[in-house]
Amino acid sequence: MIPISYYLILSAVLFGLGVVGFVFKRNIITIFMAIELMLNAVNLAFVAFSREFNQLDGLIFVFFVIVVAAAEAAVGLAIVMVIARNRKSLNVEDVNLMKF
Amino acid sequence: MFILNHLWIILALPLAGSMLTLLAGRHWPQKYVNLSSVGFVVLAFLSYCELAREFFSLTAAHIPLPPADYFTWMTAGNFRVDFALQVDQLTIVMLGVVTFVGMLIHIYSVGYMAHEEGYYRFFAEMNLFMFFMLTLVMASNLVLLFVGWEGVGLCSYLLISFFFQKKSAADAGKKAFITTRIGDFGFTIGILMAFWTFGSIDYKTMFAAAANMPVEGMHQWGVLTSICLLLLAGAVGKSAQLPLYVWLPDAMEGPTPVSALIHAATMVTAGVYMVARMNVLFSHAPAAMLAVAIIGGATALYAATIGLAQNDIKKVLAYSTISQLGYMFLACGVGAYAAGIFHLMTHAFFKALLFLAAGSVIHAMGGQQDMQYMGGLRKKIPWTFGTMLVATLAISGAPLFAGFFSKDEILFDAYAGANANPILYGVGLFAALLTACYMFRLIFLTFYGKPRYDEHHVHVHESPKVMLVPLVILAILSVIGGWFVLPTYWGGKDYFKGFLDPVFSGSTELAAKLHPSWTEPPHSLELTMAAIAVGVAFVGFLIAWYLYIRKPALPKKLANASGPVYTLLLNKYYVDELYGAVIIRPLIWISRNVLWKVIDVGLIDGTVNGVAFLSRESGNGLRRMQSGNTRSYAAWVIVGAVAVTVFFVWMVR
Amino acid sequence: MNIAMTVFIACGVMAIVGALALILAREPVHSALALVLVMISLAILYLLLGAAFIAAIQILVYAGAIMVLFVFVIMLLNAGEEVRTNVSRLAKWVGLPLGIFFLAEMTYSLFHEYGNRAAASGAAAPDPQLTQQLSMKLFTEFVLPFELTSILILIAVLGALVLAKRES
Amino acid sequence: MFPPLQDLYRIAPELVLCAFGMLIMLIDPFVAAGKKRSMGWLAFIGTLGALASLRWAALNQGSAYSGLFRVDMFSLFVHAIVIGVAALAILGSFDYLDRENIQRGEYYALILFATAGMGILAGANELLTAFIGLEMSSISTYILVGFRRTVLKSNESSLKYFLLGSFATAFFLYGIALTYGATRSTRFDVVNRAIAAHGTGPLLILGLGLIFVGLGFKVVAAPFQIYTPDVYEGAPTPVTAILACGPKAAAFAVMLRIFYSAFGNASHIWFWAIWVSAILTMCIGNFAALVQTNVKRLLAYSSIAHAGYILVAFAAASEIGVAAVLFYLAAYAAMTLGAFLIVAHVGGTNEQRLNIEDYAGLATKHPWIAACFALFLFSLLGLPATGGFLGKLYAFQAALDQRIVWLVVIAAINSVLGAYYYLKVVVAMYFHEPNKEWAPTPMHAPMFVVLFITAAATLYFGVLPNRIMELAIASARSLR
Amino acid sequence: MAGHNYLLTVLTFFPLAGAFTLLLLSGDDHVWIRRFTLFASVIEFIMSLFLLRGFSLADGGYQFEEFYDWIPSLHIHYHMGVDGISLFLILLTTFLTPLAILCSWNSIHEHVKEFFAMLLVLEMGMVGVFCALDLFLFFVFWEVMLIPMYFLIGVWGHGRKVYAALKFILYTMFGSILMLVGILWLFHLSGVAGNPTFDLPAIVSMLHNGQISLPWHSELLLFLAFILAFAIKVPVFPLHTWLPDAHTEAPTAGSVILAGVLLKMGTYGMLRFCLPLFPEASHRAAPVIATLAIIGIIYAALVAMVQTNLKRLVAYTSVSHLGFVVLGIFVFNPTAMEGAIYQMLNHGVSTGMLFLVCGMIYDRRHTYEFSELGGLAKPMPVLCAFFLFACLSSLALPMLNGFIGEFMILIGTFEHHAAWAIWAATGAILSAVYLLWAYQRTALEKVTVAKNENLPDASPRERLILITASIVIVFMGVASPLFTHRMDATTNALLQQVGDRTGYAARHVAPQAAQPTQHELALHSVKFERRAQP
Repeated sequence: MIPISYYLILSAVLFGLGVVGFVFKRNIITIFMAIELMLNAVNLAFVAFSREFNQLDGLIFVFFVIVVAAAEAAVGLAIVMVIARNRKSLNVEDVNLMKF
Repeated sequence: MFILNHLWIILALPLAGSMLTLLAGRHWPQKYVNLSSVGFVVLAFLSYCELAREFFSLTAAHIPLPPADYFTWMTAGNFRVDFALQVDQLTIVMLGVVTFVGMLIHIYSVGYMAHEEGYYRFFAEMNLFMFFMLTLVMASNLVLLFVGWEGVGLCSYLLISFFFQKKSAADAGKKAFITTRIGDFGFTIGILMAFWTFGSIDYKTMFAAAANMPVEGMHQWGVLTSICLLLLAGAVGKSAQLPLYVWLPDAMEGPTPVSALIHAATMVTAGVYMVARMNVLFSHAPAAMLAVAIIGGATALYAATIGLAQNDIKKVLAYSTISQLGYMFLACGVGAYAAGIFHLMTHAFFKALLFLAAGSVIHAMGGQQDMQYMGGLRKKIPWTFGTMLVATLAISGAPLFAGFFSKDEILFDAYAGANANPILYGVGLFAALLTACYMFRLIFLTFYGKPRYDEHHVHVHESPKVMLVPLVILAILSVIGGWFVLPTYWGGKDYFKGFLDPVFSGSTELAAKLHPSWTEPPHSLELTMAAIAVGVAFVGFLIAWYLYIRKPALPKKLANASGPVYTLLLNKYYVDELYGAVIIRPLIWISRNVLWKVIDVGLIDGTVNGVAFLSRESGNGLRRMQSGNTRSYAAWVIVGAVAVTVFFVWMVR
Repeated sequence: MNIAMTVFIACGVMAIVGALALILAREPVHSALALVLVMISLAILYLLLGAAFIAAIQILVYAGAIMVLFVFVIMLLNAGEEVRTNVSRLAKWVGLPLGIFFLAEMTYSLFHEYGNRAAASGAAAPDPQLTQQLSMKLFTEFVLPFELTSILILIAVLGALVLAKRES
Repeated sequence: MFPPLQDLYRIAPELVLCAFGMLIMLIDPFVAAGKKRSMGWLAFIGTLGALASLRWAALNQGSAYSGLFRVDMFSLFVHAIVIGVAALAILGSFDYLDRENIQRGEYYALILFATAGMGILAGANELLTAFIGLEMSSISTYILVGFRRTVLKSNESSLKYFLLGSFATAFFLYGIALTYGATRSTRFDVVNRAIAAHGTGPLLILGLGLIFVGLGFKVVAAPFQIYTPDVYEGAPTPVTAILACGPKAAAFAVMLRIFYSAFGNASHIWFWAIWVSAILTMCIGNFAALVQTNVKRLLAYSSIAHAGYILVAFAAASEIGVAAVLFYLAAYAAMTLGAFLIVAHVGGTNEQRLNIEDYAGLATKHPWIAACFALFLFSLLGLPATGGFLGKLYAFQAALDQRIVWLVVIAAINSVLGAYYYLKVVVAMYFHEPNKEWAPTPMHAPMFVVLFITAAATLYFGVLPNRIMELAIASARSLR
Repeated sequence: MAGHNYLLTVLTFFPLAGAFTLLLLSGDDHVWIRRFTLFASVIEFIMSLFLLRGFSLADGGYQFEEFYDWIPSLHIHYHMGVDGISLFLILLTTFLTPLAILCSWNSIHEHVKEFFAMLLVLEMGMVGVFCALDLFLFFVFWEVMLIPMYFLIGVWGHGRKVYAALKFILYTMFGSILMLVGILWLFHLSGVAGNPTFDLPAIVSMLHNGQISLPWHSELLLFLAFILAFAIKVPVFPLHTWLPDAHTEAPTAGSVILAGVLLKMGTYGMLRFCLPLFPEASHRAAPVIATLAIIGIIYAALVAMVQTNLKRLVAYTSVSHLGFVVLGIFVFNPTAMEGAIYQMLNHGVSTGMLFLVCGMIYDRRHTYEFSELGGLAKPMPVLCAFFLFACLSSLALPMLNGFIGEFMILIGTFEHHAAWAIWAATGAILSAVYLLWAYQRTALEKVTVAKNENLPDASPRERLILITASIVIVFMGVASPLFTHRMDATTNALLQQVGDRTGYAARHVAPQAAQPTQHELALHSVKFERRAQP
């Protein structure tokens, strides 16, 4: 018997780790992975809730989230490639032409 | 009754003259200018004569005449000023002096100013002056009087700085206007207070109200006292009394006719006129009366002392004017309004004469004003000398001359009048001595002794007829001008006083009521007083004679001997310098270096610019937030997220 | 202490370890593999929650497609070892601490819910109808978002096309 | 329970937009490189069609697709704004794209898709639908922002926008999850009822907070405004124009819906967040703008400031408040679009001329452009007889109506700050002598039309705003 | 609605139409442009004279009213109307504008068309401000009018013109934005009272019959919000530093309008809004404001005295003179108030004329520094004569306009606060000092700078301008009742309003009707008597 809240806490932890990862990582690609991690955390929460309510809606949401994640991934990686191509660097901190 | 019903004509004439001359005169030949300006003044005088005739023909029942109300000049709320003129005995006298002397001086100026540029300007301004002076005299309420009051001030400003390219002239004009303005400040407040007290500034209403008010004792400072003192401030400024007299000597920068008309005969006497006009108020405020008397006496003495040491012929006359005005104030101060006005009239004659004669001298000397470079002119300009001598006798109070009667009357009232004051009498007497002294000093220095000027360069010549005629006429008047009162010496009635009585009766009766102990002095006293006065004047004459005819070298020695005293007198007690050091320069310094530089630019504007600067700086600070680094941005987002969630979860609930 | 719980704990730990590895690994590839680990463990948890279908697409789409894409890009750009620059002091001194605080806060406030959410859920047997019901719902009730996602994919394709295409 | 046909009418605008988008994608390969502008015209026609179809949708108001989507005055109003913005932006892009030679069909297709996404946002009545709408508009704008692929700045802003955007989205999503967990549904009405019934538990509040983060990012509410200046500066100027008007409007719309109709009963919770955020937003925007020398960036900051003013109206949490927000969005769209497009025009090739000095003496060279720009700036500054003024006035009035006095006072003082930096540009245009010689690209008809329309609209909103206000109020009413 | 005519609307928007025609008509023939503008403004002036014809003295309320819905959903109306206060201010505006146009005949060389268009737009704004009776409408005109002024200073000014222009507009906007908040708050209150409106008379009446109950502190806040805007505009003492800069850098026409009309908007606003809307607060704040006004009178006079720049000096005199006006407003006495209104007009004409003369000197010498001037009366006597005349009218010489206003204010003030009156009166001395000194430094003494030796004297055009102004000055100095009678009804009504809530009326508003009539009777009898005499 596993209380739902365990799942929730797990998802919270994962989400938090995603957030931390976002600020911690420098490599654009891995930063993007951190975002994916956050999305996964969200999915976990959805599934857990749908399980709790015996609803399918949660699962549907997960489905959509995955699709959106895929779309984002496609576009995001394209952007990353453009950047890498023009800058020869994947360090996010080098990307600072515009400031103030 | 034509003029009586159309008083405005007397005003309109000089005004028309001035406007005409001012607008058209620029390109006119001089004779047109004379026609338009002098002509109108002559007309004004004639219409005055007609007015006087009509006035005398009136039966006592019709006097006082109601003021002729032409239009409402100001009205707002319960405040209302009408442009209303009035005629009564006092006005008649003043009008006479103004129009007549004015006319003579205009005529004189035709000759005197002939060679000056801005001829038309001069006459236009003179006419304008006449207009305002007449307004002042005929006004039937305080504000209208103030109109004339300021107007003549303006004209005096314009005429003093007539030679505006001379710095001294420009300064003198400004000084005159501003100094009188300081007095007018008091005057204005006085008017405000009067309106506040009486609810109106019409003479009729004011005097009626004041007459029913209790007399304020010497030590209880009431509203009337305040009003009177405030008005007095104005008078002090206008009539060059202590401590605001400083502008008058400088005013001699103006052309001599101006000095004669404005700064001797008419404008400067406005203060006296005003006090006399307000006699009802003053007699209800003994404290103010005393103030008037003291100021008058002090000024009379003070100015006379300075007069002793001056070398500029016009300056001497200027100080003597101040001193004589002091006499008039003294008179008013002791309640002898009639005497004051009487002296005002005679003084107008002989002082105008003195100035004109002096002008003729200067004219003859080609602009030289310093008596140290004159002397022995007696033969060369006999007419001038003769008339000037007459005037001098008159002013020093030689028996049977105009000045004798008026001055004698003042001294008499000071000694034996209702509110007599021996000290003031003494002062007056001493001043009389000094007067005789410095006047004869002037005569001796100018006309006697050896010429002290370079006779090859200066070609002394008698002035043209147009200048001499007025001199002669005035000379005659300086002799006979005082004979109204002759009968008093054999116990007859005083016609002048009698004529003015309706105006002053209220005050005189009141004075009598206030001093029940006082009784009409015996006739014998009158004669003795006169004798004393003459004696004193004669002593003055003797001193002058001894110093300047008998022992011409003595004055120098005396001067050196008396050292500081003499320099003090020569430099007019350094009063100008004092004012400069104590008031004017500090004020300017503070205004420039504190108010403007520090407060305005530094403090206020500094704050404004400071605020601008600060906001720009905070802008610079805030834009640092946009470091351009994505990780920092992420950090900001997290900050926001944490803030929001923490706020929601722990603050709100 | 039944099997379910054991599995849960195991996967949970695995997921967290994976997440940490993702963060700490310097090599992008390692991070990628760590993320795959997380996904797989999550997939198992989905099964545990009785959402077999979701578990399946989690493996297929996520671990299968998306992560492969990632690894592919990493290879393509041969992204080397991560350089831990610290240009942004803000991220180091504010971002990280607050991030960790955020983690803690979320966890705590979900703990807070524990009391009124005791609703237990055992390891449910995979329900054969699930997929069918899911698709029914998807094509009736949620047809609009479904169609929209298709547009979304279209946009993504377009974007990739626009951005990544080499200049001709 | 397959959705009825009528639902198609209700999403007609989106259908039209997407249809044209795909059409363009299909035709584009067959169009010669020189002829790409025709795609633009096609897209423009598409937007016009969408606008026309609004009428159709208006005739079938009500909720569609089992209540995931809602067509009411509110959504129609916002639709009108975003589609109008798209239309004008398309017209305004022609010259620019030629100049930068990135004249490609995808550009227009993406604009259409983005607009469709905004439309969905405006009408969404359910969190996940909203989320997908949001993603549609976001992802396409990520791409548009980076459309000048060879330009580093463009890449950079694209990257920043993308990373931070998806970061925020993740928050938003987690917020949705928690809300779902708290109320067992993501439908606004259900959520609303749930709150009414059980009040707000920590899950819900947390969810609300995270949703605020996600949406705050889109409506550039401080401190989530952070990305705005960089992104706006780097993006192709016409895209910046769209960014400043379209997505913002849509995001505000959905935020209104979520906060008013879903979390309306929790307004006591989010009010203060909005209050603080409004002040921060205004102050950051205005103060930072004071010291800008780059007009594009300056306008970016000013758009932050304006988001702040809109939040002031938002804080009112009343019918007038909603009306004020909508009116402000409309007026703001008109003037900002115009301003940015002028910046695009003056910027010249490769956007070299973005500094204030580059505007020196514009008035003598191009009196009309200068006049229009001045008009837009005055409107942004909020001088009477312009839309900006009415917008501010309405916003302040709405806030005061709820007795939110101090917020209004601060906003008012802020708006004076605006005078300084907007006028700096005016000063340059009118008071400075042209420093360097510059032959601007001739202005073509489309651009001219756009300027004319935006200027006219700005004045119309300022002088005869009644019609629009009535519409806004009606929309506000339809939003329960 | 008294008489459904559109005079005010026409008056307000005719200049705007003129400006547009000017801008739209292509071609850059300066002569033609000037003539057209002058023509338009003169037509405007003539039309404004019709106000006098239709104006009824008895009516203390608004006349020529126009009332239409403008933005119903915000309850904003298009409400215009004039009363005794605004009537002459409108005339002043329409009178000064042609003069301003004439005086910039030859002194503007670049962007001529825009310049004159701006002047016309400005006129529109000013007339609008004086006509508007709807708070919103008023605010619109109030702000709109800033723009042309801003451009006038910024484009056609000299020296640090941009700084001055920016300072001017920022200062003013800062003040007015808070007023906007105040206006909105009033609107909110009226809404609470059940009749939301921006309409001034409506709100005033609601305030007075207690429909809107305003707690003391919020009334004070509102009052401050309004008074700040107006005080900056006037400007009252510590808020005045924008004025010298704006004036010094502005072109002549700008200064004339600025000093002549714009400053009056502040005092007008006090009369029109602060007093009727917030009587309580006005009464309580009066001492403070009066004190500031008096400080302003003396302080500005002293600062003016030591200026080294002619125009800057004149600018400071404005601060001093407007101090009198503010004082007159805040003693709540019919005499003082009419004096204040009258003084607004006087200051408009006199200071306007001073600036005109300054401008003419500038056209010749391109400097305002005293060190560069001096002795000008020699080369150009006529111009200097007019200069002196302007100075005299500005230093309140009796029989010229300045005196009447100042004196009424003093009289009225003295009745309640002798001390204020006395302090204020010192301003009269100082004004003599700085003006005569300025005149001396400009016109008198020897010509020091060679350039000044033979400057041309006033041209016919300039004479026309100056003579017109002078005639008005004298006329106003002599025939003041023609003006004040048209103010009586309004001022009394206003004072009733302001008074009755705090019970000041009894003490302040003296019975008007009775006293003059008695006087008339007295007069007739006198005339009769005189005729009766043989």
